[in-house]
Amino acid sequence: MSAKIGILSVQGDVAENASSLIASIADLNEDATVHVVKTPEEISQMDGLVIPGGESTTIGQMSLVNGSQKIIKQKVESGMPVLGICAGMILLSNNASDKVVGKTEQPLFDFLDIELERNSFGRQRESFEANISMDSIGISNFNGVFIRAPAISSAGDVEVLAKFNEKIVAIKKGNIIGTSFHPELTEDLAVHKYFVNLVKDSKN
Amino acid sequence: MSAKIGILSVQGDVAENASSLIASIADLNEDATVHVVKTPEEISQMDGLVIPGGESTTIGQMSLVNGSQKIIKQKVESGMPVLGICAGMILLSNNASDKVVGKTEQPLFDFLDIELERNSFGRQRESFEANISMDSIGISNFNGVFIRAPAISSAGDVEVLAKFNEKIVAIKKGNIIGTSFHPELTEDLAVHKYFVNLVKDSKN
Amino acid sequence: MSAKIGILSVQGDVAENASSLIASIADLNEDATVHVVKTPEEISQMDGLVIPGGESTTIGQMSLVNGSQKIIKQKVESGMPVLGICAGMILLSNNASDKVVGKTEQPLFDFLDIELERNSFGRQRESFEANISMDSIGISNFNGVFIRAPAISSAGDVEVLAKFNEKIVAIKKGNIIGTSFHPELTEDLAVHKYFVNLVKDSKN
Amino acid sequence: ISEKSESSDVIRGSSTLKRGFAHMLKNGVVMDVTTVEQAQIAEEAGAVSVMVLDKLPSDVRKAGGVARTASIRIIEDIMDSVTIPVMAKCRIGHVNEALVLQETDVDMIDESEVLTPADELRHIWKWDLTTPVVNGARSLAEALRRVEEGAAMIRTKGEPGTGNVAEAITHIKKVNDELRAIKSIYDSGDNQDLVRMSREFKVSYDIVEQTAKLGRLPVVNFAAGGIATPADAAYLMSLGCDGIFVGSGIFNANDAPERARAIVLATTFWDETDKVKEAQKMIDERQSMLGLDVKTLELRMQDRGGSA
Amino acid sequence: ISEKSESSDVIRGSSTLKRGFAHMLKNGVVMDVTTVEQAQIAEEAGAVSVMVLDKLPSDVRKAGGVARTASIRIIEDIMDSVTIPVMAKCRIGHVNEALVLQETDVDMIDESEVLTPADELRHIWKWDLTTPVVNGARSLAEALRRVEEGAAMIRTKGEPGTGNVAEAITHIKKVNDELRAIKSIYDSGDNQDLVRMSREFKVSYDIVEQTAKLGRLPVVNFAAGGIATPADAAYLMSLGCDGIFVGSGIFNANDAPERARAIVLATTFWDETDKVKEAQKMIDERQSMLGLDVKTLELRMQDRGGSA
Amino acid sequence: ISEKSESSDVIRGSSTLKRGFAHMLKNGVVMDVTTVEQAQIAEEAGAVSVMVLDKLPSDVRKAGGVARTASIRIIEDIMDSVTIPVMAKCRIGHVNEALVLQETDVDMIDESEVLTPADELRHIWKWDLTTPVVNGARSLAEALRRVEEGAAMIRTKGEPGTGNVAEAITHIKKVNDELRAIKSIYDSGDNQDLVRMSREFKVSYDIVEQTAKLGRLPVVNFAAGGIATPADAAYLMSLGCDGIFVGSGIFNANDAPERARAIVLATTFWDETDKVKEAQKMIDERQSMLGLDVKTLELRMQDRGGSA
Repeated sequence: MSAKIGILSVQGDVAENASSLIASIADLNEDATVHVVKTPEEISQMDGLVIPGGESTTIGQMSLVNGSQKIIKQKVESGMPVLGICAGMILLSNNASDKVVGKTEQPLFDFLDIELERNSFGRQRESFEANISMDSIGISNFNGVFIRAPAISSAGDVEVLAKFNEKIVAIKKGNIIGTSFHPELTEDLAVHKYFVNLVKDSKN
Repeated sequence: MSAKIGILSVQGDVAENASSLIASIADLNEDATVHVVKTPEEISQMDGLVIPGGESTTIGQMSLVNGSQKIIKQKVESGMPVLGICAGMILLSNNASDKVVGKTEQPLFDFLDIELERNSFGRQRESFEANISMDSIGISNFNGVFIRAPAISSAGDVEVLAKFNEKIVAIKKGNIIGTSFHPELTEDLAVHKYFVNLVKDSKN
Repeated sequence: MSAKIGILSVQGDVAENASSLIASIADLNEDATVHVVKTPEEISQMDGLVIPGGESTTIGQMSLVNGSQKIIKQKVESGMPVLGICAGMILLSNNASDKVVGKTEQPLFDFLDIELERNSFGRQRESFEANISMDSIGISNFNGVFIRAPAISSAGDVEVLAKFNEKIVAIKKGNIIGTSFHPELTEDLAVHKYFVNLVKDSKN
Repeated sequence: ISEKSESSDVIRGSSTLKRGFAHMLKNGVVMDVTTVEQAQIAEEAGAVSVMVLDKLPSDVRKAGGVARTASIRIIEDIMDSVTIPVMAKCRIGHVNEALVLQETDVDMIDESEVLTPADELRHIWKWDLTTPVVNGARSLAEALRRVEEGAAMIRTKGEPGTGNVAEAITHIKKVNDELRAIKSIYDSGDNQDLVRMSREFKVSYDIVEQTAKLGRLPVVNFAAGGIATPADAAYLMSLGCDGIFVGSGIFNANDAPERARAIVLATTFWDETDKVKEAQKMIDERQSMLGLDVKTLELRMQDRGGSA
Repeated sequence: ISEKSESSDVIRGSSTLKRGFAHMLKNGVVMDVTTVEQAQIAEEAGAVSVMVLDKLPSDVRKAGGVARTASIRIIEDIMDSVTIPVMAKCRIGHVNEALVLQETDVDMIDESEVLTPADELRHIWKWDLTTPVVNGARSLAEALRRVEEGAAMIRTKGEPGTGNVAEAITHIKKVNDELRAIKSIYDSGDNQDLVRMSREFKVSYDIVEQTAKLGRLPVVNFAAGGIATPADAAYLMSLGCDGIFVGSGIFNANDAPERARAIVLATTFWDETDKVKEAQKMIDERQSMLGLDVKTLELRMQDRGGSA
Repeated sequence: ISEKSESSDVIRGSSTLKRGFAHMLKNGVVMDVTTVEQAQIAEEAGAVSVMVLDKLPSDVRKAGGVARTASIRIIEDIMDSVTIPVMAKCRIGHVNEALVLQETDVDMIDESEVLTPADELRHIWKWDLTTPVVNGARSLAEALRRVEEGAAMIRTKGEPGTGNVAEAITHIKKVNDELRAIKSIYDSGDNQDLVRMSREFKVSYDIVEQTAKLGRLPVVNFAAGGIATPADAAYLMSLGCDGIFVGSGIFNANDAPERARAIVLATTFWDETDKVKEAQKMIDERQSMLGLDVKTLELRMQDRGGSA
């Protein structure tokens, strides 16, 4: 019975994730389908969820407005694996501050008690591509795309997956993964394959 | 001596009723004529009357203005059969309230002491067609056309002819019939045939 | 191993036959493919052949020119079933004459020694549709489309499948079938189904 | 969509339901209103429905600029304060304004030339809507084009906001003449001409054939534009209109309540001239809005969308 | 009309029979002839049908004055001397000439722009005829209009009597482009645009919808006008024409029999270029008719009846 | 450029990064602001970014004279007071204003027709910039020309500062029609036509081929110009826009905060009409800015730079 993997499509770049997941499933030759979800009802039938890159403030508010925030909380507490990309990761954390603006009180999901700093690599101009490695999950020299990326300055009890310039840029806690780079903007499918398997395992 | 059946033509869809009645009489091969009536004098010579669908408020006022209200009361008290369709039924009741607007004090004929709720199926958008049955008068799965239909919430001493979703939508009290659907907008002539016979019977 | 049924596409209405055959195969849920053939090489790989309606004079000459006449003769002598429609039937016969013009000396395949008369029902104005039956092969009231149809005036040793107005309009000799009407211009697929089975049987 | 029943299904938004609704308005008066009070005045006056705008047409004419759909809130206040059906206008070709109105549960949408058009080349494809839609027409050609797109009701365009009934009379007579023309061609069985007419109208051949057979428009047809006195109303009814739209003729006059009442009476009892006279007597000529002579207008609203 | 049968009836002149006849001509060549000898030459060359005139188009062009149907006597002689179907032309809109021809028993009538038109506003209503009719078209719009009037077959107009194939190529590509346009609109399910196109074509909405669904013309479509060499024929077939009409291209050349033969070959084997080359070799360029450059024509036959 | 790392290098300003940034704005609303307060209002309303000007477009229209980039200080104040990306406009063809803005660290530069152009014949060659740039387009031709110069994002031009959405609708439909045209040509594998189209657009053959293969613009495409109500926004989203630019439609209305909020909602939930209705309800028609009818404009901003 095929697994359903969803992408939260309130705001942000949904299509790129969809094509990456479809390409991964095709590579792994798995039995899964990809769905673009926005309303609570659609979310409640997913076995896995990807929160895409975008504006975390906007995603927070809109998901609050149409009540998909509650659903996501329950599903995650009930063990659904979730992948948070950049804005996604911010939403999964429990407090966020901006390098220039200071404290922000935007609505958060606060699963990870990490302290992260938004735009920590500076603004769009300092966005960059670099190779990083996440050996603990068997991925070496992955081409990381950092766009206005946040960085985790101090992490509570989470497993650090990757660092760049002594800044934590990828973490894992249970079936929650968080990256501050954009795996959906490269040809390399490693992270998505790993996530697909994760969904498989947690399903059975 | 042929029966005269009238249609009150102050306001509303008169022509559709006329063509339905004519078609019924032709089917039953009865000896009756159909008249479009508006002034008191014309009404006073009818053996039967149909009050068509339309705006009950307008029909009430205009029939009050030209004095055809009094005539209708006498004739009905004197046993003339009458068929009230939607707006017609509202006029025959003794009190009407709107689902949103609450109590309305529009001029009524108040024959039936039923409590009915206008637009109870909602507004035009919720208008619908559905099959209903009125077994007590031998009509099964009649295609009912409900347009901004009222519904009777509680009925005094009247005979309930049909229900839809536990809402009374057709009643009979003596030679008074009331429907909240529009039999003149379908091909099926059952209700009109029944009314023609009713007029025949009450004539002799 | 699927059967290949071909349609000679030198001239005439090829597409109508193609869609009729495809529809038949789909109905019979058989394993066969349909091909449009013109050159000798293509014809030599067919298990069955349909010669469509058109101008027999033209078809004769063109198939002579590109050498597909020889191939067809061999294949038919080697037992390949063939269906000749109107012009097709004329080509399969060994002599033809016209109602007004008299004797014609056009190139023929002359398999059937029947004597047939072209345009025997008159010109286009007398073309007609009528019901015919071919009980000997289990087809009753087939809608026949006769267009400038020829008729067989006298038949040698062939099996007569159908008559209309005492004129022979359909015959069968071994795995050769000839009709002077157009089965591909109606919805009814009976004749084509029969031919598909015929091809199936002759293959194994 | 919640229903418990024995065993069969319900149908919504069929053309029977949409045209059916229009049949309920026959012989009635629909009035332009901008506030709740005006809406209640209209109801007491006996209107069968009200049309919500944020400015009356003659004020639209004065203000210039871009005119859009009315505010949703106002529409809802009015819906909560009268029992008669409520209509609203949307810009020509603006699909989403129509969807929004449909979402607001108005009983009918008017794709109207009074507002600034969003797309003059394409009218809304109305078969996709559940709520019925009414369109304006200056001739049978325009009327049939709108019906082909799914219009449930038709009205003459007239020249809104001028208080001069001349254009409306011209349009309704043009419609009647063309009806008569195709009917007579149809009866003479001359197909060559019938197909030529359908090309002149730029509509398909069938709908011309039916209309010719019916001898009237396949949908309800009201009069609108420049109606200012009961006599105007009665006259239009006698020309075969199924009802009346009154724009700025009422609430721009200074004796609005009586004028509203009078026009309703004149519409209802149009064929009883003593009552029309009584109605006529209720108004005072010096109170009626000062009109505009159409020969000298700058903005001819009736041309909008005319080429589609 | 005499028939004996068991118990059911026969149907004549249905559109199946009329269009069916056209299907029989597919992938064939139809030739213009003025005498019996020319007709027999055409038959031997492998033509699927002949068209009778009293002057070839290029001679019509030279003579000027008024051009009418051919003499009845000549048509009958040709019918008694060939086995292939025989066609004849009549003036646009001249119903009586059509009835006279139907009276004469020809297999197909060509309502043609080569003759002096009798009525440029109304084409013949062809549903009333038993004999099938073929019409010319310069665009999809014209084609669908003729089909709506009952045409059983369509051909490009090109510019007759000039021996210049450029116009024909222009017309067939225009038809294809418009076919492609409405098909893609239909696939995107955008009804607003589809109905806009049907108004541009001045035909009814349904026939545009079907044509879009089919993806091709609902009737057989040949190429005509200015075809003079086998290469012309092969090229037009590759552009999706179902067959070829050849006018003065053959019998105004000096090597008529071979030219007729070569064009038939090129039409049949259009997708085998070596055979087209062989066919091309059978003609001699210096024998072909001297053409006319369309930019400098006085009489543009293709405009006749174009506004209907 | 300071970096310590193990062993390989980092790349900046690649087109992946520039277009990537634009992808992050999809399904969002970008708002014109002139002060810090307005910027914060925009952020709370849920805008994904703000565009800094020193006068709103409709005021630019009134003032006349020469309009230049906004003051740098103001831009920085805004950058220090919101977390969402910040954009700014520069004059067409004025390279240094772009460099200055890049130096100011804005997240995106808008080479805009709202300001007085410095050079109408040459747009900035944007490949040399690290900061992404967005350009306006009225047709696919203009869009592809800007992409060829290195634009990372595209928007319709509409007619800024008029509060009339008609032009924007016209432009986006034109883009879609042309996309559809070249896609269908590409599928039919007809290279001759494809190369003809690339000449009409005045761009190279490859980029037309890719675009045709993709079936959409190779970069993100927003709607802009004259958007004033949620319904406008929702309608444009349904026409296939990736997002919305709102100019003077918000802060020239008198109920700015709610209007901002409403438009964000309508953009996010454009395909849920009940929510669009809710959004529509939050605005009051009498508060919206008084528009201008485009038929009578003097200064048509959309023509600037149009010939390049």
